[in-house]
Amino acid sequence: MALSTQSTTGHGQAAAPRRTDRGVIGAAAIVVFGTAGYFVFPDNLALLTHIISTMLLVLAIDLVTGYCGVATLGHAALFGAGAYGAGIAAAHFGITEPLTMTLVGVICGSIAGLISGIVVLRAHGLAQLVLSIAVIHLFQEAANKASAWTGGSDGLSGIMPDAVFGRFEFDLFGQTAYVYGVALLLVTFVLLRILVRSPFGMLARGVKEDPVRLAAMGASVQSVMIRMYIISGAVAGLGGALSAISTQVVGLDSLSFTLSAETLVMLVLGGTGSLYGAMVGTVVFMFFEDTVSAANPFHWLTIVGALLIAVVLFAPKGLYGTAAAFFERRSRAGKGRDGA
Amino acid sequence: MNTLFEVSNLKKNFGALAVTNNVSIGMAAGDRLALIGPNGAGKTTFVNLVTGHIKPDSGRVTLSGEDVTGMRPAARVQRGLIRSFQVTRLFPDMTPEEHVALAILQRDGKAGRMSGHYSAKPAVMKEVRETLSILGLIELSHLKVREIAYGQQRLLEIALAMALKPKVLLLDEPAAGVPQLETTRIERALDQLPKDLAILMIDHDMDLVFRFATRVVVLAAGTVIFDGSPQAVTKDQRVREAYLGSYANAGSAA
Amino acid sequence: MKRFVLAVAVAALAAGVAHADTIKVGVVGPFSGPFALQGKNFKAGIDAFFALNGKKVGDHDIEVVYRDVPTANPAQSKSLAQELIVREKVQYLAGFYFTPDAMAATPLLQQGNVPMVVMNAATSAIVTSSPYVVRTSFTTWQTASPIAKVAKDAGVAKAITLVSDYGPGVDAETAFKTAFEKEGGSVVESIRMPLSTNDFAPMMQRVKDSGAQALFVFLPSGPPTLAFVKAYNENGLKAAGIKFLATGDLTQESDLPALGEAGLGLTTTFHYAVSHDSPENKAFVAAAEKAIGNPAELSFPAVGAFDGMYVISKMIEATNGKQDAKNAVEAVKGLSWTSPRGPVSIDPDSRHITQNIYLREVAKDAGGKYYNKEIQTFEKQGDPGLAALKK
Amino acid sequence: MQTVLSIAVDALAYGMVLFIISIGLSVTMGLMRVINLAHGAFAMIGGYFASYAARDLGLGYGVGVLAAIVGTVIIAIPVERFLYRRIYGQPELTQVLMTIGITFCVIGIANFAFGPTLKTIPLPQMLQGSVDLGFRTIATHRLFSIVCGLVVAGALWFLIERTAFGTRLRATVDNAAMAASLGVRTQVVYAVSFAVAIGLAALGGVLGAELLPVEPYYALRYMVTFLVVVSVGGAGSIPGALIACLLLGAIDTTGRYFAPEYGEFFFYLAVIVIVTLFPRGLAGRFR
Repeated sequence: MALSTQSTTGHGQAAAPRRTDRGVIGAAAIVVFGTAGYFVFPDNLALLTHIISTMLLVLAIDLVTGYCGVATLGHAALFGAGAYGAGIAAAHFGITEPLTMTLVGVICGSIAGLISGIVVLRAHGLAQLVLSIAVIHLFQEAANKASAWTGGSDGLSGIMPDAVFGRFEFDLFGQTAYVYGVALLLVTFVLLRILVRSPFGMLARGVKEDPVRLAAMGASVQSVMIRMYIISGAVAGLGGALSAISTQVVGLDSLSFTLSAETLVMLVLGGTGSLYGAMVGTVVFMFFEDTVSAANPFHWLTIVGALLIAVVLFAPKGLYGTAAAFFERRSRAGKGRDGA
Repeated sequence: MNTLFEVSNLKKNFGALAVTNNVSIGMAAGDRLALIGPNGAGKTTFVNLVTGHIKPDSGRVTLSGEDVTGMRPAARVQRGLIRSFQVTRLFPDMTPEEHVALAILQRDGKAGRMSGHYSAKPAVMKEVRETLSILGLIELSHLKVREIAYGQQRLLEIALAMALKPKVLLLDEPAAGVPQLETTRIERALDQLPKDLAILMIDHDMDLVFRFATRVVVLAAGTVIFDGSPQAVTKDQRVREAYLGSYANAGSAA
Repeated sequence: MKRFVLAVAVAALAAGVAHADTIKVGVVGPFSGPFALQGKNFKAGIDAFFALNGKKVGDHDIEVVYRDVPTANPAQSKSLAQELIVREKVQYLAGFYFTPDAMAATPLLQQGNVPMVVMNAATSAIVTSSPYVVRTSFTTWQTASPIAKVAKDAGVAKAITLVSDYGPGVDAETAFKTAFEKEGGSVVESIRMPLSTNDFAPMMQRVKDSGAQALFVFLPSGPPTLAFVKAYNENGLKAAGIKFLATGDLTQESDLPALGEAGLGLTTTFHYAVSHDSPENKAFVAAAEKAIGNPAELSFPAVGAFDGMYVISKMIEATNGKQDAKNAVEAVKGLSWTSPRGPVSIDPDSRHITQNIYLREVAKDAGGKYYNKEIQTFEKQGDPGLAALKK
Repeated sequence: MQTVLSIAVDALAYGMVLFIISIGLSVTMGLMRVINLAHGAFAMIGGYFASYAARDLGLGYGVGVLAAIVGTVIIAIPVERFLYRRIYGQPELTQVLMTIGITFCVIGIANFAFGPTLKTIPLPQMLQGSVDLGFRTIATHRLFSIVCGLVVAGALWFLIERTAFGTRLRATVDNAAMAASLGVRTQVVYAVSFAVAIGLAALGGVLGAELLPVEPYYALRYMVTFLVVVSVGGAGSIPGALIACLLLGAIDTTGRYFAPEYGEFFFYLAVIVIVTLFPRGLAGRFR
């Protein structure tokens, strides 16, 4: 008995740092790819920034869908709330300091997260999906009606953010916006990485895998999900704020069912339940879409559809999920041989 | 006798069928009670009513003098009313270590923390290892639950219940599906639980029941028909009728 | 410091392009999705221009780079416009079917030293958002105001408006109301319908109950048009003699075959009909039909694009291929020419197109083809929307 | 009073169109447990077939309807065999990804093959024009839709509740493994149900075309409406779907009459209330 305890101690110690390493690798990857993007595509920073703000929304969906098992086709509500929050702060209240605008976006996103969480969490499965659809339509219609504040379907313009730290201006070449976006993504990734490994992250996974068991441990399933929805709202709101700051305009599409559905597709494409899956899915989908639609703006939809079908057929756990499972199997097989 | 846990006049109908009919059971600290009865007697329904997974039509459940009848299951758990499930309910993609750690953190009110990893907390890790060792699961600490045998999953259910430090523990057929060799582990684990803990166990394994229980309650057709010592139960005429009768009925139906 | 670097960069960019013999024009429009037909018309108009005038202006080749924004999406539009300017190094931005998409890109123009030629987006305010915007399409105010006069002349005193509840719809409602009240009529009710409306029967009931003699309607092109016109006929409004008034968006040529008999007799005012009788238009239609493939798909965005390319070619001529947005725009102020739609000119103050607006009626020609038959001309119409905006 | 009656008629007509066009989806989602976002795509394919047969070939409305159903089912057979069979029993999100992919492809192909314009299906003489109900007129084809809706509901109910096939289908839905062990060829049951669902989609696409005209983007444009109807009714329940369509039709129509500018709010608030009160739908079997 003593022996086995000892060996496990070793195991535990070995396992914990290994997981941390993966987090460090992720953060390092963001820095490397972020820097590479800056130098390899210096003329394409607007698209890259657009990808980053969408990626934040996809990460937000992953928090509730991948970690808590909530089915949602209405998550753009949180993103749009952040975008309009930051945009309205700048256009109507003269809050043009970018960090403050970002903060406003995060707060508005969290509030929208709380509201849509309260509605969406009242049902499961298909009914939940439909509730989320109703929520996004109500949000969009509300924004359309409040055109004095939001600009309605013409979009909210007149957002003129100041220079970051008074030095770096948001200009045509989009360098500032891009670097700002990468920085926000990095910070978010690190925080989320800590979150999903934390006890609360375990609770969330518990909600997804068996809510009855979790309740029998004394945890309140509803409270875990609501808290996760608020956090998810903060992340999505951050993405929205980044979008508002970098493009200096907010449209009703940021509160649309289309955006919700498209970002859910990106998440599933990459693989749910992993921060990497969310990021990989976004990058692959958006790059693919951009390339294909630039090559053939008239018929790219067919090719994107074929990609989605191919992923279901050949990578059912999503691109990242399937790759991760493959390497895990290989490394296990390798270990098995070592043991024998 | 100082009553720790009391169920009084609990009733539940599913349509016209009374599955739990006026059941009253009280337990004191240190009680080792076995709840037995033929199939369909309403034993699992009784557990579900007590833990709040099903709402009773009438009746009361009190714990340490506090009425918990209207509370959500989680609130009862926080007050020390813990159960295990007849059919294993675990998180298939988590490891046994994570299961037990989560239970410990939840018990200590630290599961809501949004930073830090349990493996960095020596006290938690120590308890995790002790609990898993008692049930012989230590070698499996880092496998996903979906990858371990059903019998071992049953043991993990017990480990979770232990980790939650219950005042009252309801075990719904803890040995069902566990190989004979492993049942001794369960018994050993139960022996190591604090003596002042009240345990109610449902099981069909009469040997296990007799080794474990100091008191036996027999449920038939939703009604308590016997409440007494293990020695007395085998001699009770109504109990014999209930069991034989149910088998006789089952026979004629088939 | 940063500004200086930027200025140098832009200057370098401009200098670099001046020597290049290929001038790029970036066209943003809906080339897929529910409005793909309109984007296809952009392309047909541009191709028709090249077919008739060649791809060269002086020594300079023109190259068009298309970018797809399927539905109104200002953020996407802006990042694509940015990409066109920075990466593709386009000298001109053009296209823009939706107002928000155009509005989103206007802040880039000054810094990028790029003029924008709006080929469709019809909200008056766009031209005010940057001095580098020129528009060759129309505004909702411009096309909606004359129909009010038509109504009044036909003896309508009470009208009801039904518009889709979004920017252009609200624009059309205000334009019609303003013009109609100026004529001395009264709008008894103004109904705004959700964009997702499929079944218009309940609204028809509202129209009947309102006691109006005519209805003015504005909808986004496509399926709602068909459902609306059918509801108008089937619910007995046509039979009851309630006049149908709309801008030409509703009877665009590509929707006419689908409307069929139901569309016959609908009267609309608009800046362009494919059937317009002039040699310029015959040449344009022949080229554009060839470009689009299926002649039935040709409609008004094509003429906006065609004239847009004409304006761009004049800008290139004036600047001799140098990237100089200010002078390019300056050069086309007051420019007048004969477009396929009739005589037009660019108003030097607003940089919006002054043009004839026609009253048309849907008719059927000898070959059984439905078309918009021009029956009245309102000459040299400016944009009343801008005047309303200034108030 | 007249107004109330009039709205009621409109609501009934609209509700029945919704029913015809969504009931196929209710079958796939409730009985086969596939979240089939490509339902609208199949309805659209049906519409194109009918339009081609009836308008371009001039074969008449009846032939058009038949061509739509047969043609769409023929197209659907390989799609079921090679794509849908891979997602039966898979997680919902996988099904969403696959069926959205199929929808995108169908839209792209339709756009390429038929162009982006609206396609109509000419009605026969007897369905054109309006009928005078005394207090108002109503389009004849709307009455026809109401009748068709009732016939479809009755026929489906009969098929599922009263025939041997229905018994096998219900057994398969309740427990596929058990049904298989009792000798039900579940693969065949699934394939036939899928064909029925697709046939219904095509029929709905044709009959609903007066209200929801056929064009490439059809497949996505009405997806949300179909999903909402099915979930409010309860996937897999024919009476549920019928009640849901009538109820939603009534809410939508009334809202649009009295306060069109808030029509969207009414509709979705009602959906939230209904779904919260009846999470399994008004008469659901889903899980």
